[in-house]
Amino acid sequence: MANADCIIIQGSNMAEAHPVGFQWVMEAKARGARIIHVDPRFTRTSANAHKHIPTRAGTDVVLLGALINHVLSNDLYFEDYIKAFTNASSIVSSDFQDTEDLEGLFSGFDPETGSYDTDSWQYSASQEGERVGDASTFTGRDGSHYTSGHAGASEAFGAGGPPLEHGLPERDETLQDPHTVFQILKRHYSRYTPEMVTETCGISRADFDYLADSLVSNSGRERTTCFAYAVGWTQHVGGAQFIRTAAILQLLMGNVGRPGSGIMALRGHATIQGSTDIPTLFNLLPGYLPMVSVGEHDDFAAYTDSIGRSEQKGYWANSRAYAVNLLKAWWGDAATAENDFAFDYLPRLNGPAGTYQTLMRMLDDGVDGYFLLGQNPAVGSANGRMQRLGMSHLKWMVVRDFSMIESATWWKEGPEIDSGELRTEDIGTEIFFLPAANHTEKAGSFTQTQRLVQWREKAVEPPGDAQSELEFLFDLGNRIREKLKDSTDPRDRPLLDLTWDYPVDESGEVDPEAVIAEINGRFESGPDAGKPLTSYTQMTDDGSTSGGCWIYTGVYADGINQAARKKPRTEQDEFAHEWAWAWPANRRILYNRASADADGKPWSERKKLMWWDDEQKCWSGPDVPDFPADKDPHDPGDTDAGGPAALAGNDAFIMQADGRGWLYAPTGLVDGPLPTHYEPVESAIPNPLYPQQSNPTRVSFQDRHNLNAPGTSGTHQDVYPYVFSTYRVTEHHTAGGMSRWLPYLSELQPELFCEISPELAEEVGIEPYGWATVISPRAAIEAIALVTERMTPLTVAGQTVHQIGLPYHWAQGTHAVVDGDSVNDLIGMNLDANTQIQNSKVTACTIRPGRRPRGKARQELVEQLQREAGLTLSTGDTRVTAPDFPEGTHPEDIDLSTGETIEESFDLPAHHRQGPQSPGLSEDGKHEQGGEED
Amino acid sequence: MPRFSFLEWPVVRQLRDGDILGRGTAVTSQHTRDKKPRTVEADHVAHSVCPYCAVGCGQLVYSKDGKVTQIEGDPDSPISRGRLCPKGAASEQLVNSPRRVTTVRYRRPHGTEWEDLDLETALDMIADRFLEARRRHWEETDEKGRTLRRTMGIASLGGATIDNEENYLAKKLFTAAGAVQMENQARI
Amino acid sequence: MTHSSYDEYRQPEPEGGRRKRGGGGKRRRRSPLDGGAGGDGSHEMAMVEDVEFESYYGRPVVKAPPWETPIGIYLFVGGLAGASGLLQAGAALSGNAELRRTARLVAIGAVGVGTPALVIDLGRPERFLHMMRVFKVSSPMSLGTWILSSYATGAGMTAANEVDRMTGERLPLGPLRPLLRLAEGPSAALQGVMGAPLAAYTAVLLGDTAVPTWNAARHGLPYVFVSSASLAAGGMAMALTSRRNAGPARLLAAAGVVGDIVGMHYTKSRMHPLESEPLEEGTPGKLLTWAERLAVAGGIGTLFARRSRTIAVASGLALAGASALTRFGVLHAGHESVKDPRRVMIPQKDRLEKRRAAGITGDSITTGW
Amino acid sequence: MGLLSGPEADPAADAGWGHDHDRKGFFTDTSICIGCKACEVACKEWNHNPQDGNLQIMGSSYDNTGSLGANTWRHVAFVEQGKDRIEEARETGRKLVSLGMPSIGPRSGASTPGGRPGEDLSRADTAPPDTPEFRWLMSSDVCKHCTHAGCLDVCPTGALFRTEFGTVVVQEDICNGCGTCVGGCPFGVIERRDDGTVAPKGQRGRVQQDVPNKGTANKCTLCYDRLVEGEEPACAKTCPTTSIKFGDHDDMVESAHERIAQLHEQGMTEARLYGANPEDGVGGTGSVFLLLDEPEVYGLPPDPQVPTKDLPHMYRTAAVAMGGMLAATALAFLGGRR
Repeated sequence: MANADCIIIQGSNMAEAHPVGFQWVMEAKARGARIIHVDPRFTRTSANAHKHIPTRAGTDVVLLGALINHVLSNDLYFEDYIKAFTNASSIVSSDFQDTEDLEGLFSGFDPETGSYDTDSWQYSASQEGERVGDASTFTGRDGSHYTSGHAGASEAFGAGGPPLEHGLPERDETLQDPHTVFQILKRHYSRYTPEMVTETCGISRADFDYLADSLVSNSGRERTTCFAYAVGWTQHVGGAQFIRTAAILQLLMGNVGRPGSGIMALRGHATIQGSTDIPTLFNLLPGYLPMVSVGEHDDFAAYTDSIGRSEQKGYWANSRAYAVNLLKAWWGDAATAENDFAFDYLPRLNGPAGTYQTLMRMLDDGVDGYFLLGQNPAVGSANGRMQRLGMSHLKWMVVRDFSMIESATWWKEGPEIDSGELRTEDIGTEIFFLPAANHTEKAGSFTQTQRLVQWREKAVEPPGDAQSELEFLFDLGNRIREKLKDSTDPRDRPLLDLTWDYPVDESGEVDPEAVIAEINGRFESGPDAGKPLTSYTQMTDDGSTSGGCWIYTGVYADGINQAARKKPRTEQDEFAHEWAWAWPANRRILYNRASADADGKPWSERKKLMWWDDEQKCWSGPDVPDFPADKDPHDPGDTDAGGPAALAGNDAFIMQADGRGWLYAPTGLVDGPLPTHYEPVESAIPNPLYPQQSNPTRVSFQDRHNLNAPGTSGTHQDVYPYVFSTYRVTEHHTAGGMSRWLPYLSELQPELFCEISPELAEEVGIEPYGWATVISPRAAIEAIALVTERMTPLTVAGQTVHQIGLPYHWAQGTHAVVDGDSVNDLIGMNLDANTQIQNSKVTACTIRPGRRPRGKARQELVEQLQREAGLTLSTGDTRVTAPDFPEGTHPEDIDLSTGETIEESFDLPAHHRQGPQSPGLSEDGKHEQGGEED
Repeated sequence: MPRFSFLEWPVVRQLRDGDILGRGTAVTSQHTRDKKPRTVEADHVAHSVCPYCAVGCGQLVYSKDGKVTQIEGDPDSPISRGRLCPKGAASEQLVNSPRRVTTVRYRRPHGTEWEDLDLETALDMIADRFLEARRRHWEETDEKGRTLRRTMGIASLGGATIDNEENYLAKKLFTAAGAVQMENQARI
Repeated sequence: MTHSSYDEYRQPEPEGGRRKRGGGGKRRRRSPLDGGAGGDGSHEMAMVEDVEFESYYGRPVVKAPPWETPIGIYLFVGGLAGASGLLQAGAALSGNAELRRTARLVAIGAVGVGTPALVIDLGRPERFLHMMRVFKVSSPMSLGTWILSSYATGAGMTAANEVDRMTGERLPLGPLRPLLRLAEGPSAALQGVMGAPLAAYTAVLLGDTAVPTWNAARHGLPYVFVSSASLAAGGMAMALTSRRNAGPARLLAAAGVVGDIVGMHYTKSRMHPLESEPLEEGTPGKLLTWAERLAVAGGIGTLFARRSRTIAVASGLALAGASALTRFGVLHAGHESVKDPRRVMIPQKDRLEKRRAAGITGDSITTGW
Repeated sequence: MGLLSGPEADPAADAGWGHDHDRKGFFTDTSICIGCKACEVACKEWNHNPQDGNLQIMGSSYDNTGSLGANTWRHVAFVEQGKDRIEEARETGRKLVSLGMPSIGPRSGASTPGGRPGEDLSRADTAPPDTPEFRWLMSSDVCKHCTHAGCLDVCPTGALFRTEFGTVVVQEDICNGCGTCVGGCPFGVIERRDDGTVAPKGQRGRVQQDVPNKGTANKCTLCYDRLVEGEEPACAKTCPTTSIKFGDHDDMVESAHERIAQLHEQGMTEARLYGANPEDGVGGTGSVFLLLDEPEVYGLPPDPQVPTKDLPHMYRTAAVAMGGMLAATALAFLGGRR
């Protein structure tokens, strides 16, 4: 990042959330780079940027789309780059219909299921019946050279998306064919004008021009621009598409795979990257292999073909090897070629099983036990109230943490105890609080946001009963296996056959190095049997090698823990290849082939990174080439061979089935091949671009505790006239479990506050640093008001939009040094269909001066407003507003406006989940509604 | 307090040491002269990584007699160059916080207070409950008769400060047990 | 600012409002009447002219030493002791045994009260002896310590002699009695020599701080303090001595009253209005007003004290009270002056501007280069 | 030797340390401070200073520790300003530049100031960056480690001393908490640590920290106990953006001059240095700051003078007063004989 000439930070408050990472921005600034911060709030990031551009939360696609339109219509894109490395010239099926044609929807939408059939989005194949798809873990969804994508995509495509058949799309190198990606892109974004930006985002023409000029003048051969984003983009319905928009823009400007370029995902947790690489996510297996889905993956071949067919280009062609190695690592000798390497041991999904779906199941008493491993959902998850209510339905739960977090104490001192909704004596949940070892008390690896796997040495022994998760899980596995050892039930075979014989030290503790060695993989047979693999290219699909996570292969190369390398930075170059280990293959900049032109020459001396050395016949440069090291830039690729051999010399995007950076994503996304602006669910602003108001594929949950504000529907928009965003501040960490217990952090930000503009304060009569109560359709909280010019009211579509800022670190309890109301109680559960990540950045609310009511009156206030607004279970849950589409079926409605008591008016099933949910794929490739039925 | 020695009396040293105004050398105490950073006194220094955000700043963890005495940035790290944010800088308190709970706590169903519980017993109870929940909510097939072989009785939600190795074991164990409802912070 | 009926759930508010409010931005103060609206609102603000003013949320810029009531007492009794030291020396030289005895007993009483007061006010009283580690000419407190301890030594010896004599040599001194008598002369001299420094050093102690009112008073405060000491010692001696022998005490007290009043006016005249204001307003202002009234009353009393013991006692006590009030007034005025950053910022800006206007531009802490 | 004010090349030597030590100091460049407060935390963590305040929002933007004091030795100020004030800051900065270097000039120490005397900023005037509508200033304050340290000179126990690094440090085993130093500091830095400063929230009796060194004066030591082993202070080490720089005082002053010249070239005339002038009222500070507005805005005094600067004068005044007192006494006895 320090090499960038312009850094656009959007959807991130980098200086506050990642202060140490921000040093590189400041360094770039000191070197003369221009820093621009686009954000609803003026934050500490804005304070250090050259310019802060206030915007309306949730409208990023409009702004970025307008930049795309700007560079396309003024021929300001990097032509040589896009011709060489992107799919601009690829021709898309003539069946494809754009939002231009369908009032904001793409072709293939099924209003019954609320999902798309993506058939018409495909490339037009050179031969009938062949389609080319994305196989990328790394760029399919966001095009970033840093990020590996967020946890997610629809559960059906772990790796990045079907289908992955062999073949090359038709191309028109002149980019003139109306069905080329380039022309589609031009048409799609033609609506996204600077005027539309003013109208939608509230950004002035002058600010837009400044941004556009900064980007354009800092892109090209000599210069690069870098984007940085964080949860300001992901935590939206449509968040994945926000990132895609930036990816398209960056590809058009040639800002991918080059020094100081790209889109930097700023992730919020020590190893959140690692926990998607080696996921504890319902839809993924290690290495971005998908979990098995019933119907779609009925046998092993179907499973691996859905990830990557052996005939296709690039590294996903070897998906079978990756899967075999994983199965072999888990089930050892029980995994044989005969039993498809124990493929049947894997459980099957038939719909999403994410944390919010699990919550709904909890409320139905469908879940008995819940493990919380260092997580505080009572505070950190959307609709914290429902989380706590859900936990009260459990039979038991295990909370592993350092201190008495609110998810462990909700039964005793949660807000619902205060209000009388729950009575401690009535709650049957059995709770085990197990003290956890912290990062100094165990060895292990974290994977940071740039995919660097860093090993931590153990400093001291954990105190008292504290254990590492490794210890706990190993012990739990041992106990379970011991208790089942005489079982003959076939369902217990996967547990009993599991490779679980990790070496332990004298005190019985398992050696984490043994686990990372298993993740790395080894030769199972042959002359090198037992030796660690050095690269995933050594993985075979015949069971002679094993490896728990193929992308991590190499981390234990030569039997040395490469992640533990700590060669000082002063003794190596800026890439510091001998500091820890980055997956894949210790590569520091992904797609760095694109740092050289089609002929393999650097685009410019200034932005030189990797180049083709014609004498040595190899790629050379300071980084590890992200390309077959000896593939000549002019190599046409052996398309019959499949896999890496099929890559042409300029197929820089080696994980894509066509080797190209995707301006247009024919697969991999469930809500459209091109990012499109939809208004946030509760937005009161009519979508200025299309009749289709909101993302039609969003995942929602209809429940009396999860009502939506009316948004543009209904007649009582004035009940929740404002919107708020949640965020974090430097001084705290997420739900506070690791910061509210520390005096040195607590004193720095001791109380929950809300940030409001002087205009809003005036409007509702709130005094600076006085109390304010924020009420959403879900809950009411109180906060100290910081009345500040850092918040700017925007004029959008003739309306004044007031945005409120609310950090979410506080919660009610008596154990932390500081407490406060939990902001996430306000947020409804509306998820991005691609990632299942909830929206937390745009929520409707109202704000009043003074403190909130206590006890029962608190929820009564919430319900009073619900009635005033006339909310029903389906309010704001209308999927299709484009007039050409028939409405989907409506769930049963209830009338809250009658003023009945809450018990009476909610004399209904506690929740109602008939609404469309994230689609799963059935065998015929059609999307169908997700599995859970009420 | 050390025994009084006339020659070491600062008033005398003021006259003796060329620090007539008593500003420097004349007035130092033995305690001051013996000052050493506690990093020097540590008997072990571990190379670690900050547990907060995903920047992955290097930390040096100093400990003495099995207790962490100081945590500061690792200047060797190419990522952080020895710098830490306030959270990273406060992480010594995370380790030694007086509010930290280090024993097992148990709340029985309908109980109103926490109780103590032996770790061994707790782990065994959890294993029993795990198997019971797994059994109760086992789904062998879906409504169309297609194999699911999974349980919906157990769910897990992990933070993102769980090591890769730990996540790996968790995924391995839960998947083998058929427990598919596994999520972590990455989605939150 | 109660907005909702639930505001009662607010945590108890500390004195002066829960939140120290006040903008970081520009403030204009227009009249003395809007005092209390700014700063932390915890005290009256009195006013100078309409002045533009920047500060950091109205927070104090400098801090006052944590000197509370014991130090106020010490300032008073220290002065009392100091001037009594002079009185006893004069009385000894002039052979006024009664006045000598009174002065010595007052002195030892004052030292006996003052020294513990000093110790009590320390953050770590057990380390009182650390005061004797060094001898620092740059530190009025250090010098004061040595002055006080020398003085106390002398006062102890002279008082012991007096007590011994008053008790008819019944103290069990044995062979030490001749030594005690031998030391009486030098001790009286020491007490006399240290008397004036003891009375004066506290003025330097206060002046040698960054506390605006004290620091600005440095040009005149020593005069006030020695005068206040004189009137107190004179007054006490006058009250406790027979009219016949109290002549010098009355004169000293009268001189003290004149010096005190003139000195205070002179002191204020050298101060920036914002710096002298705390001496005139608020609680310290009241204390000082009453100090002046008592001093005047006591001073007038001295003129008639020769005639009536009652008047002597009354005016003596009035003078002692005046001195005590003066000390507390000055002490608290200093504390008051740090609360409002204007008293620091504006006089400093003014003097900087004045120097710049005079062509001295090189000594600013803020530089554009 | 033995000066109470004015330029002073080597304060350590003046305190008996000889000349073979380099004076150490900070240069805090507030133009690159991101307000993360890592310095506050790293400082407290290293020095085991207790938590401050009553755990309530103080009403000063994001600043909830208020000011420097016994427990907070690094303090980050947050100031929100609108356009008018920004323009005013630019204007006052421009005036400062036009004052130029002092005619008497620093005789020693500050080596090569980056700015040019009486620099004509008419050029900068024409091309300043567009005045933004709003700005948010952040600045990490710390003990100034003055060349002429009021706290040190008034300390009666020798607890405060000048180290071999030219810094000013309290010896916690010596200080008896007399509090004289508190008034001696023209910047309001040093403070006595009292028991009452640690107030747990509410009546719940939450974190009760051990409070070391109760009753003694406390302030930044410039991490004396780290410097003795050649380590840098905790705050400077942790600062993510190098807003806090640590090094030889001469180098710090020089880089401050270079930085200010650089900013002025970019048209940022609001930038100015604080404490880099050895002719100022404290002989220049060991901790030099680059500010973007007048010092008052950050809670810094505009013209601090070390009180001991006037001490000789005060002693003279006192001597006169004592003389008067003696004379009055003498006259009283002479007159009293009547």
